[in-house]
Formats: sequence, structure tokens, C-alpha cells
Amino acid sequence: MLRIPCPWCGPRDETEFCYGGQAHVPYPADPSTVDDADWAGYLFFRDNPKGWFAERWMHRAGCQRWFNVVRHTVTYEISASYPPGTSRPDVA
Amino acid sequence: MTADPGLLAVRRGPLTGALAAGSAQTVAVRDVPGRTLVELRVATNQDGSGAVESALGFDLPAAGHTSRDGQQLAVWLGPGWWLLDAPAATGPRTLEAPLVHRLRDSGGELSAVEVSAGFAVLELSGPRAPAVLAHGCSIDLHPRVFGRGRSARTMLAKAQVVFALTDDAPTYRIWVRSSFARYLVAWLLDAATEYLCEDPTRSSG
Amino acid sequence: MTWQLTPRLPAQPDFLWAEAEPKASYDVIIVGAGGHGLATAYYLAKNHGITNVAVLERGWLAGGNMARNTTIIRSNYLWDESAGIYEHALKLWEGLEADLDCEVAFSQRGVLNLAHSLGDVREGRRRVNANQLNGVDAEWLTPEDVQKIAPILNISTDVRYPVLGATFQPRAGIAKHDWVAWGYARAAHAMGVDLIQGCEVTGVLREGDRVVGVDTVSGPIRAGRVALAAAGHSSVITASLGLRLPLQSFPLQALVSELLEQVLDTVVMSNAVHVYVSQAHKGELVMGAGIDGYVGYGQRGSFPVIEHQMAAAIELFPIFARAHVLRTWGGIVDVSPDASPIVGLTPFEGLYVNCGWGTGGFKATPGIGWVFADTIANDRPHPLAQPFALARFADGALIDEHGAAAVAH
Amino acid sequence: MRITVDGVQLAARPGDTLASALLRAGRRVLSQGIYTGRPRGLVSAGVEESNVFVQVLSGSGEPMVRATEIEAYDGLRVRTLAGKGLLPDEPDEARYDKTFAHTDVLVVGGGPAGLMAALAAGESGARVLLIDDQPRLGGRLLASRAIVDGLAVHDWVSSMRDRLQALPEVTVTSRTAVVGYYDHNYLVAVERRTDHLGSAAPATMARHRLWNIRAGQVVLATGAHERSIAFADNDRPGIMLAHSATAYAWRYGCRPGRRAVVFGAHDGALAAAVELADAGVEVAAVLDVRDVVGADFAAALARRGISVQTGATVSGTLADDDGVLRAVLTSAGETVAADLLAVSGGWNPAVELFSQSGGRTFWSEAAAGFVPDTAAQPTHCAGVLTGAVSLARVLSEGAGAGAEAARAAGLDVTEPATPSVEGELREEAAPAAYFCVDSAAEETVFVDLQRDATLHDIRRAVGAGLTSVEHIKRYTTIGTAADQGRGSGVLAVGVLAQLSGRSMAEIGTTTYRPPYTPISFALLAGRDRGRLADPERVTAIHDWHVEHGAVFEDVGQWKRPWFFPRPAESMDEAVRRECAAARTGVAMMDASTLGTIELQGADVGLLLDRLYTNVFSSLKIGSVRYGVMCGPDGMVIDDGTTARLAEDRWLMSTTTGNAAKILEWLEEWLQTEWPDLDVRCTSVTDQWSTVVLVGPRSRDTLEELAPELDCSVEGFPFMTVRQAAVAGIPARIMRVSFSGELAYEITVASWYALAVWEAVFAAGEITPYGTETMHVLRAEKGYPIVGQDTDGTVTPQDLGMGWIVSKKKPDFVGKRSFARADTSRSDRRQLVGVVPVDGRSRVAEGAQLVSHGAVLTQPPVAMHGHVTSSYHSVALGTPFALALLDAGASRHGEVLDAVDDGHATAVQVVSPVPYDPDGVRRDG
Repeated sequence: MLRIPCPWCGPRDETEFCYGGQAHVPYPADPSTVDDADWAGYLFFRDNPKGWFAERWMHRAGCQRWFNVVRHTVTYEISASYPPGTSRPDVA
Repeated sequence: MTADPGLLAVRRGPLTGALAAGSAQTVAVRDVPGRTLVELRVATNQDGSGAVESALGFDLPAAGHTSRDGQQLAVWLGPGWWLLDAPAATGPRTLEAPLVHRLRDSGGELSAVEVSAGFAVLELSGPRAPAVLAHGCSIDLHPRVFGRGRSARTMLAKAQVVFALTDDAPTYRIWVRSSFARYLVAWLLDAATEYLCEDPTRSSG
Repeated sequence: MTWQLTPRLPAQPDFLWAEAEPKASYDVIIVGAGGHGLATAYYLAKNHGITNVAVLERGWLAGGNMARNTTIIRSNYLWDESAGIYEHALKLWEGLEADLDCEVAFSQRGVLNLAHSLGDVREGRRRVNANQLNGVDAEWLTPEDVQKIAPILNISTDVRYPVLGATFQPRAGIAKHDWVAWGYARAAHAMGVDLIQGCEVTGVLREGDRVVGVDTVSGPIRAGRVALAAAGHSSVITASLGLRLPLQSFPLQALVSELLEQVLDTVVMSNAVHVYVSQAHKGELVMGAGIDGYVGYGQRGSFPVIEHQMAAAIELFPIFARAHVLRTWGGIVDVSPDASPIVGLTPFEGLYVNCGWGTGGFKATPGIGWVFADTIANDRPHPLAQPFALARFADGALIDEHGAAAVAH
Repeated sequence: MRITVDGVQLAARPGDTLASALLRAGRRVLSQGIYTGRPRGLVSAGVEESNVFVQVLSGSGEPMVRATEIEAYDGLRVRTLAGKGLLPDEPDEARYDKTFAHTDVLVVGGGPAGLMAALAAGESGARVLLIDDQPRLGGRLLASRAIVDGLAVHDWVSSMRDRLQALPEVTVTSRTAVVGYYDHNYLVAVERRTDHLGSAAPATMARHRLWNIRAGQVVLATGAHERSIAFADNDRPGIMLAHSATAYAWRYGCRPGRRAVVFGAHDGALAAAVELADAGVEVAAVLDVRDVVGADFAAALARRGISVQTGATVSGTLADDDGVLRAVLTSAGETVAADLLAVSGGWNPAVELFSQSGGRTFWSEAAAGFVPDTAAQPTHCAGVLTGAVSLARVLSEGAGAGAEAARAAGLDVTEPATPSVEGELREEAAPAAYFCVDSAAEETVFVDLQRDATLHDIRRAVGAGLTSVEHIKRYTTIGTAADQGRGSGVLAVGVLAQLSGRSMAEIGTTTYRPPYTPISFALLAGRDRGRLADPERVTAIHDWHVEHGAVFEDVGQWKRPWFFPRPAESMDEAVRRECAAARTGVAMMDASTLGTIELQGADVGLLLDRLYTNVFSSLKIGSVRYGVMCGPDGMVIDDGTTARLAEDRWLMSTTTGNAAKILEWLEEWLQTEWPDLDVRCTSVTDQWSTVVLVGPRSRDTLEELAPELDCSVEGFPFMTVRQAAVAGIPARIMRVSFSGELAYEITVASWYALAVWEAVFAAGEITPYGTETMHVLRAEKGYPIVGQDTDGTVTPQDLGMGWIVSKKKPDFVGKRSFARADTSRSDRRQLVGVVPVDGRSRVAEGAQLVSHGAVLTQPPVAMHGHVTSSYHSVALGTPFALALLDAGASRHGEVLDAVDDGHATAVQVVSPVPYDPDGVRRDG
């Protein structure tokens, strides 16, 4: 069971969190100008790397804030945890 | 001025009549009915807490902590988000407690929402209280880590709760959504079974 | 004291396959020697006469999800498109032992899918009716009927997960997953297919928009056509071409108990509480859990998932309280946005994909092997594969097999 | 103590395991091969046991446990088994417990290395948890005669226990097995708390406890398991692991045999021969596969008149009539009479937990075993686990690992002095990596005793073309039995290496999977059973519903009244009565479970405009509006009403099951996409309770209860909200309707919900109703229920709600997806009404719609849609259903067949709003 560092509450067990998939996939500024393929990209296409992955988590049982985590999808090591709206730190 | 006697007579908390047993020398569970509870949220992108603090008359706590002023307790819930736990309101009952209006009128981008009836307030106390909590709570409760004045919003068994260590008995005050209250009490009493039996002078109350 | 003797299971063949060294080029390279890759190779050879084929496997043959699933075989899917491919598979399962001339222990003991709420009942009946009209055997059972089939199920009404009924597919069942893979491997090998283990594919060779082979840890191998059947790893391979697949890989756990005297002779599934259980041929309870909630290739899962699942299991089957978890393990399921597979051609000539099977991969093995081989051989989607094209994500014609949201006013 | 085995009473002594009691009683044949039926007996004294499993009949019962792991108690009753367990039918009444634990340093294993590690870490002030699976600390020391720090081992162990207990931050837990080592230093352990107490166990005490441990640092001092050697007829009762034989002799005081042959491949086997001789067993022969053996041991044996035959093996065994060992055949051609053959092929370091943690192992030639290599987590290994042999080194490694762990946990450490050790023989000759004595009788050379798998099976697997150890194990089934492959895993790899000429390193091991020892399902469930299995959420009025005979429906975790039958009334009758009351009189419902969210801030209107398909920012204060929310894919996810209470205060309602999901939905957009919006959300679902008052006479009732409120059509128009006292209780009242009738939702703080409910009920002939009647009433008006009439593939347009999808707003979540090719088709599945052509037959929910007269016996039959909701409509006087139908909006009037379980009912497609389509009734 992962120990996920919430930027506000500190490390907590993974059962307190919900997962939000790949981070840094913004809602298009004006969806009406996005073609079908790119819109499908926003809706459905996410990276699936074997390795470091920036992903979203929400501390559901705690402060209920969304944040981003950089985690290795094979070793499950976590190298960073940072608030939404900030860019991915240069780690790993 | 005292609370409206007519209303007090018909008021029923989520645990009224539902918490019959659960007290012994090593651990006790009790219902703390009738508190005035307010969820307070300020805009997180600006410091909106100053005006609230002057309206309250005491400072709001930092992350993972509580602050108090006499019978008033403030518990950190999240960034810019607190639970206020105050004595029962006096005066005639209105749709929302006077404290809510006072906070709303304090200015700043904030919301104050009454949740007095939305939570059950429990106290779990005694030397075995940390052990009872540890049966269903993954937070580290060791005094080095979770001392007096600390609070946490987390899962206790299958209920989301907020709890704070309020004295060194130790006593934990636990806030749980009303609709989960009976479940949580049943769980706490089950988790405390061994400890309740440790004490031959066990009483109900 | 006298003890009961247990009869032995049938023996596997004396010879399965011989390892091959990779040749410089093949007509078709299949990436991934799981059940799908092996079945595809077999049907390429058998149905289409294409035998200059290599199946490349990163680890050991059928060591991925083929080795890690709970072996449930059924075809009672909701939508026509899904019923089409899975029922095609089930019909092939029914003749598989004769076709492959080897034992795969396919046991048509039926699959129950329990309903615990009024919403489950509604969805269950909807599915049974759709199945019947699609020619898929299906029945709706009352709680009493359910208990006749699985007497150890608790059908009392005052429990947390009451059984309000169940769908039942009598032709469904289980098989021995290793034997299935080996049966296909043996038959494919006998027809000339090269099976190459320990040969990881690291990239794709291309000339313009045409794929002409693969790069491997043992060097490049050229091919007329390249077919990806490597589950979530497929998206890692296509990423090198700039081709994105809408896949996410998640851990999925399963477990077995100690060997027990027979208590359950059907398969019981409960989607609502994520319990999937059968009692395997040797006597162990085989159970699947829910999918872990985050992307991972760790082939291990999170412990609370197991705790939660066992709690639900003994509410349904009180007799399981004293059974023991002997071994747990994790597979990695590649899940698409609509929980349906992605099969067919790609924007690259000579490159074919078959992925996104989620938890449905094992049961589809013969069907998808057949359909994928046909797609590769004819360079056009087999009719049963057509609805599962990658293009559906852009036009919105999804095949949503998530089942209905379980909420109501 | 008396114990009962297969109905026969035996004596047992305190400290006995079931196995030692059986051995002392002379019971040798205790099981048989699962397939071969060959007699089998004890092969070990511990977790290596792969033959003797029993069903425990006394106490809480167990289907299948190793005899070597059961502590004997007075009244213990067991049944011996042959390969399969038996699940008892009686319910398991025992209590099972879980606890979470946090520690700076977790030490796994209470043997000499673990004790030293715990002391070193503990003395630094670190929080230390020492977990040991045995009843007594000491591990393999308990069967040793060494002198440590001048003390006999038992005394030294006691002194260590005292020193640890004096440290306030050190916790020692015995009878507890760490079974899983997961990510981020999370470990799981199983504590057996009452099994050894028998009938003295207090009923209130949890039988087993599951420890969920989060450790800063982990010291693994898990020791090693003894490995056997395979040879012809190696499965006879009397053939036992050598150090298990000495453990029986020295720890349990029962002689494992009278005349022994010792067979080994390392100095440890010779040490066992010495111990057996000193315990009074006649050692008839010592065979060692090596050419060179440790001089100390050879000398010690020589002093006892025993010579070591080097380069010697066992070529077979002979049995008596019961199948019990009577003689050993040696490679020198001798037949040595013996009733004990003590075998030791070497030590398998117990790397299971290390391997589970992600750590890699390697084959150590020096140790002739797989030992830990690189750790993947903050893990420190010590003692026999690392391949260490001498006690002195084990102790110093333990101290070192404990100190290193405490240092890594950030503490200042003074490493304790390593105790002195006397009386230990020096192991100096290298062990041999030797696994199997080849034999023509390969079907009697057992590699996995519990699976009855032999050298013959491995040969067949290799002959079939298999090379991977994973394939070979699967082909032979080696390692899949209840002993979890402990006795057979490395042995099989070794046999394969010997057969194929490949190295141990090249073949490697299969992956070790948790749990290390089996965990019962009941323990995994802990106290999440029965009424604690899952929280039941109840409203403040719940007890009243129970008292008034409500039948409940589960909606998510909520208990909601489904209907309120009167005595002897059927569900249909009750629902008809409840519906009639709502349509013709006045009825009431508890709607407190609906999700309620208070939104405050200047930008709430803007947020709602972006998340609902229709416009909210224009809503007037005091007014209420209905809205539908879609996901970005354009599919409906929720609906409900939102009221504007003040310029910057709004109250949103969601469906019961979606309350938490929608609050999270709002927060997700606010936090991650639009953090600049001034909006704050608070869940008030539990704060407020709502009584719905429905029916043409509901106004009269409300006027009576709220005399200060102007209830006139003009004074309190539809879709507005008011505040007033109801029955003297401050309330918020909304005029909304989910039935088409005049209706009011009276909302009060949940403290007063019961009082208001009772006051309303007492106001006269008001019929309480449940969710079924609510469903009928709404269906008659064509109001869909999200999750029942939708399934995640339905757009607002599909529901005939194009009117609620704003054309003016530049964007809202879901809008872009409506323009996709498939989503914009005009012939999508759309909501319609269907009524039976015969006017009587109620179609089943879930029925499929096919062409009228379609031949059902010739599948596939094309399906056009399906029935989502179906009821007897009191208002219409006929059954009525809602359905999703291909191009349904353009097919009103068409006749189709609704098919359920092969039975077709002709139905006509109608408008989904059959009742009061002009909405004249909502004002009463």
C-alpha cells in the first residue's frame, strides 16, 4: 500500500486518496475550435509509461485537495508531490 | 437568554438514545450533543482568515492542528478550511446559528455554513483510547507524532472522521457525519470490547 | 486412519514445443506470446496457411496475464458487438480440445452473476434478454434457484449484500490457462511457427508509413506484417512510432486458497462487491479481486484490495471464513476508456493492434486469435473486429461495457 | 494434557506442538500422498512441514494446518488429512481484529540476530517493533547448547527479553508472523492470540489480529529453512530434516528415532549428527556427499565413535509393513537398519519477505543458497538470512543491522557489544550444492511431497521442451500446495540444474508471492462482518420508518423506505394506495438522502453555467432551477435542482447515490481548472433533512402547519423557495415537484427532522410513501432517473431534454462532444414511453424491444432498445414503462414487442410524458 505525500496533510495511506490519472492534461481553452481527433485526445488518450509518471491524486479522506505526484509505475517510488497549477518539478 | 425550550424538547441528535453502553476505566465513549458546528472556508488564493479571527476572537490553527478559546475549538480541515465547535447557541432557534451570521458579516471571501446537525460529536477517552483508534485508523497516534492540539481528517474504519487530541487522559474528540454515527459507535464499541472487559467495575452510561 | 485418494488430473503431452532462434525475416511477427499471440499464430497457420511466423516473447511464454487470470470463460456480454466476439470465442472453446488435440480442462460448470440491488436486477435482466436474443445462452434466476446451483451462498435477506437474483450462463465455465497456452503453442510449433522466448521488442522498423519489422534485444528482425498482442506494453511500443493508444495499465490481483474438498461447482461473480470465485480442478478456491485504482506495471497489488474483497466474500459465502489465502499475485490489465478492446489496423501499413482487453482477455482467446489472424492475413478488419477499431474514440461510437452506473434517486 | 487425534486420545506436555506430541506417542504414519497413497510422516518441526496437515475440530476450527505449528492444549481435537482441507459448515463465531502500527524500526524474527538488532535499535531510543512467530523468543537458539555471554542460551534469551522490555519504546510481539512485505515499507503480520489457550480463551478476546505495519526501516532476521535432498523412496515416515530431528530431541524432549542415519551436504548436517548422538540416538552412519568435511565436526563425531563416510549418498530406503522406514541403502551398497534418516541438503535463507519487498536475490556458492542482494526498500538483512553460519557472526550482524536501521531512522546509535560465544564448532568446509541422487526409480524420488511430484515429472517437463523454471513448476505442479513450495521450491531448481547442467544462478527462482504463511479469510475481513460489513447510512427519521413497517431499499450505503405496507398488503397494493394518495390527497416522503451542497461566492453562477447544460447565472434570488450535468463526453452524469438563496449563496441538490461524486466533481474543476473562481462548496447533506409533501391537498396541510407562510399560488409560486416556521421549527420550503403534483419540500436541521415529520404526519390522513411510489409518480411524468433510465451512454438530447441544453452559452462541460459524428446522430437511442397494447400486461424492466412479431427462436434477433423503468400506473389505469429506443423520438405510435425471458408483449411507443403533459396539476 502506497504512502502518498499530501502536500497539506503529509504522508497518508493510499486508501485515503482517489486517483485522477495523468497530470497536466488541461481542459482546452476553447473546445469548439478543437477537431475531433484532438478532442478524443483530451477525452480518452493518456500516457501509459513504464517509468516516471506525473499523475493526479485527491486526498478524499483528508483535506480533499487535488495535487500531483511523480511516481514510478514499476517500482512505485514517489519522487515528488506538488500542488495543481504548478509545473512538474525537475526530478527523476 | 436560554435556548428555546420547545425546540430543545424535540431536538434529537443522531445518537440520542443510541449510545447506551461503552464506558469503563480504561476506555469510554460518550456523545457530546448540541454543539454548534460551523464549517468555515476562506478563499485559498488569498489570506481571508484575518477578518474571521477577529470575529472569532482567537487565531485559527495551522494544518493538522486545533486551536481553542475556552469552550470554542477550531479544527483545521484543509487549506483555508476549518471546523468550528462552539457551545450550544442561546436565544431563539433560527434556521442558522448566530455564529454563522457573525462570521459571514466579518467580511472577506469566506463561507460559513452551519453543520451542527450534520455531525455527531463523540469523545473517546482513557488509556486505551489510542489502541481503540488504532484498530481502524492508519494515522500514527504516538505522542511524539500526534500530541495534544493535533488533529486529523481521515478514515476511522469505514467512516470519514475528523478527530483531535484534546487532553492527556487522553481524550479524542471525534466528529462524524450524522448518517454514519450509528455505524461508527457500533464499530467503536466492537473495537473496544476487550478493553471494556478489562475493567470489572464496568458500568453503562 | 484411512484417507481418500484424489484422482490425478490428465497428463499433459510428452512434447510441447522446441525453442527457436530468430531468423532474419518472417512473413508475420507477432509481439507477445500470451494466449492471444499464440492463438493468432495458430490460426494464421491453420486457417490462412501462413506459417513463416515468429512469436516474440519478452519473458517466458504465456507468463503475462495468461498465467495470472482467474480462467473464467463466458460470453454473456451486453452489447451486440461484444456478444459477437465473445460468443465466437465460446463456440471455439467448445471444440478446442478436439481442435488442438490436447487437454485444456475446459469445464462448462456455468457462471452466476449476482444481483444485490434493484439496479443490479434491472441490469441483469436486461443482459439476459439481450443475450437470449443474440443466441447466447442465459437465464435469470431467483435467489432460490441461485442457491440450488450454489448451496453455500447466503441468500438470507437481512445481510449487507442480499442476493436478489442472478444471471446464469450454463455454457460458461473455466479452463486451465497454462494448458490452453501450451496447446496453442504446441499446435503452432507443429505447423512451423517459431516461438522465441526472452526476446524483448524495443521498437518498430519503418519505411515511411510502412512497418517492416521490429527491433529486439537480439537485433532487428524484418517482417511483412507486425501484429502487437502485448497488452499494455503495446502502447509503449507504438509510442516509439508516435502512435498513441488509449490504454491505461492497472494491477489486477487474484489469489488462491489451500486445496479444499469440493464446496462449489460453479463460478460465482459479484461485480458490485468485486468477488469472482470458482473452485479449480485441484480443489483450491481461485478468486479475482477488483482492479487497483492507479496505473502500475508492478505485477503486485495493494493489500487493502484483498482485505476488502475477502470481507465481501465471506458475507456471501459464510463457509469461506476459515479458508486461507495461500498465495496472491498481480496481473496487469490494459484498460480502454469504454472497457472494450481495440482491435484492427493502424495508420501504419503492416501494423496491427490487439489490446485493451481489460479483464476479458482470457475468455476471448480463441475468438480473438481467429479474428486477429483473419485481420492480419487479409489486411482488413474481420467483421467481428470492425466495431472495435481505434477510430471509435474520435467519432464517439463507444461500446460501453462498464455496466450501468449503480445509482438512483 | 489430553489431545485427540482421529478420535484417539494422546498425552501432551506443556510446550508441545501437536507434532511433538504425536512423535512422542510413536505415531509415525500421519498422512498419505494425495495421488500415490504412499504413507507419509513428519518431515520437520516447523514451517518447512509439507506432509502432516490436520483439520482442527476443537476451538474455532481450522480446515488445514501444519501439525508442527499447532500448540498443544488440553482438549485439542484434530483430524489428519491427505492433501486437502475440509471447510466446516458451522459459522465461525470467533472475533478477528486488526490494528495499525507505526514504528521507526521493525525487526522481523526473534532469533539471535533479531534480538541483537532490536536491542541495538532500541537502545538508541528508536521506536522498535520486534515480531517473532514462535511462542518463545530465541529462534534456532532454543535447540542449541551454545554458551552466550557466559549464559546458557535460555538464560541469555531471557536476559535479552528483560533488556528489551526495559526500553519504553520497544514492543515485542510473539506468536506473530510477518506474512507480507509491500510497497513503501508496509508490512502485514498475523498474531495468533488465543488458539493455544483452548477452552480457556476469553470469548471477548479476538482470536487473531492482523497487524498493518508502516515501518521507517525494516530489519529482516528471518533465518533459514532446511533443505532436503531427493533420492529414491525419500518419502517414508522416519525420513526427516536433520535439524528438525535435533529440535524434537532438544527442544521438545522427544526422541525422533532410536537408530539414525544422517545424510548431508554441509557441515550443519554433521552438527546435527553430534546433537542426535548426544540426545541418545544411536547414529549408525553419517553420509556426506562431499569429499572434504569440516575437521571440527569429524573430530567431534570421532570422539563419539562415529565416522563420516565422505562422497557417499543414500541410494534408497526400505520400509516395514506400515510403510515406515526400517533401513537405508547407501551408495556403498550397504543396508543400514535405521528408523530415522536425518537429511540436510543445506540452508535456504528465508528470502520470501525480502523478495516480496522487491529485493533481488542471488545464488551464493559460499552459502549454497539464494541470499539477499540489492534491497529495493529501506531494508537491512542480518543473520542466517544472509548466509551467515556461525552464531558469533549472526549476533554481530544483528547488532550491526539494528544500529544501521536506527541510524537511517535518524537516531544516534551506540552499537552494543557483540556477546561472546563458546562451545560452537567451526564450520569450515564449503557446503555442496547438491539436490538429488539420481535413480532409475525416478517415480519414487519425490521433489514435492505434498503434490506427489517426482524426478520423473521434472524429466518429462524437460523432455517436453520446457526450460523456464516457471513452466516446469506449472507442468509438474511443484510448489503449488499448502506448504507454499517451502520444501520444494529451491530443491526443484537444484534438481533442474543437476539434470540440465545449467547453473543455479541461470535458472533462478520463481517469484515469491505473499502471504508468507496462509491468512484466513475471516482475519482479512476483520470486524467488517455482519452489520459492520459496510456502513448503513440512515436518516434522522429512520427509526420512525422502522416502527411504521417500512420495507427498505438499499441506495448506495443509504437505507431508504421502499414502501410502507399495511398489514396483509402486498407491495403492489401498497404502492397503488400510496400513489393514489399523492395524486388525489396528500402524501409524504423522507427525501433527506438527496445530496445537498451549499455553494458560496461571487462566481457560483459562472461555475454552474460551465457545469450544467443550461444557464444558471440568471437565476433570481429566491428561485429554483432544474439542471442536468454531463461529463466531458457529453453523457448525463447527474441532475437536480439548485436554489439561489442570496446573491452569493446557492443550494444544490444531487441524486442520492451521487452526492459525494458531484461534490468532488465541483471541487475538481474549481481546484484544477478554474482556481480563480470565487466559489466555496460545503456538503450539507447530513445537516438538513427534507420532508416532501405531495398532492392536491398538500397546500392545506402546509397552511395549517405554517400559518405565517403565504401558501397561495401567487404568494409562493412554483420553483421558488421560502423560509418559515413549520410546526414551530425554522424551515426552508421549496416548491418543486418530482411528481407533477402540487408539492413542497420542507427542509429543517436534522435535529428537528423527526419532530417535523411527526407533526406533518399528525396533520391528518397523510400517507407516507417510499421510493417505489416516487418512481411511479415521476415515471408518469417522464422524469428520468440518472443511473436507471441512463447508463452512461445517454445524452440530454437522448432523454428528450434538448430544451435544457443551452445554445447560447459558448461552452459547458459536455458541449463539444455533442458535435461528434456518433453523438450527433438523430437516430440514437432515445427515451420514449411504452404501454402494453392489451392495456393490462406490465412489461419487465430490462425487457428488450424488438420488431413486432419477430421470430424469437431464430437468433440473432435485432434489438431496437430496452425498457428502463416499468410500473402499474394508477393515474393512467394501465401499466406504463419508459424505454430507450433507437430513433425513439420519431417512432411514437409504432408497435413493438417487449421481450423478457423469451416472452413477447406487444407494446405501443408513446410520449414519455403520458400524465398531465401540460403540467396543470403542479399548482394544485
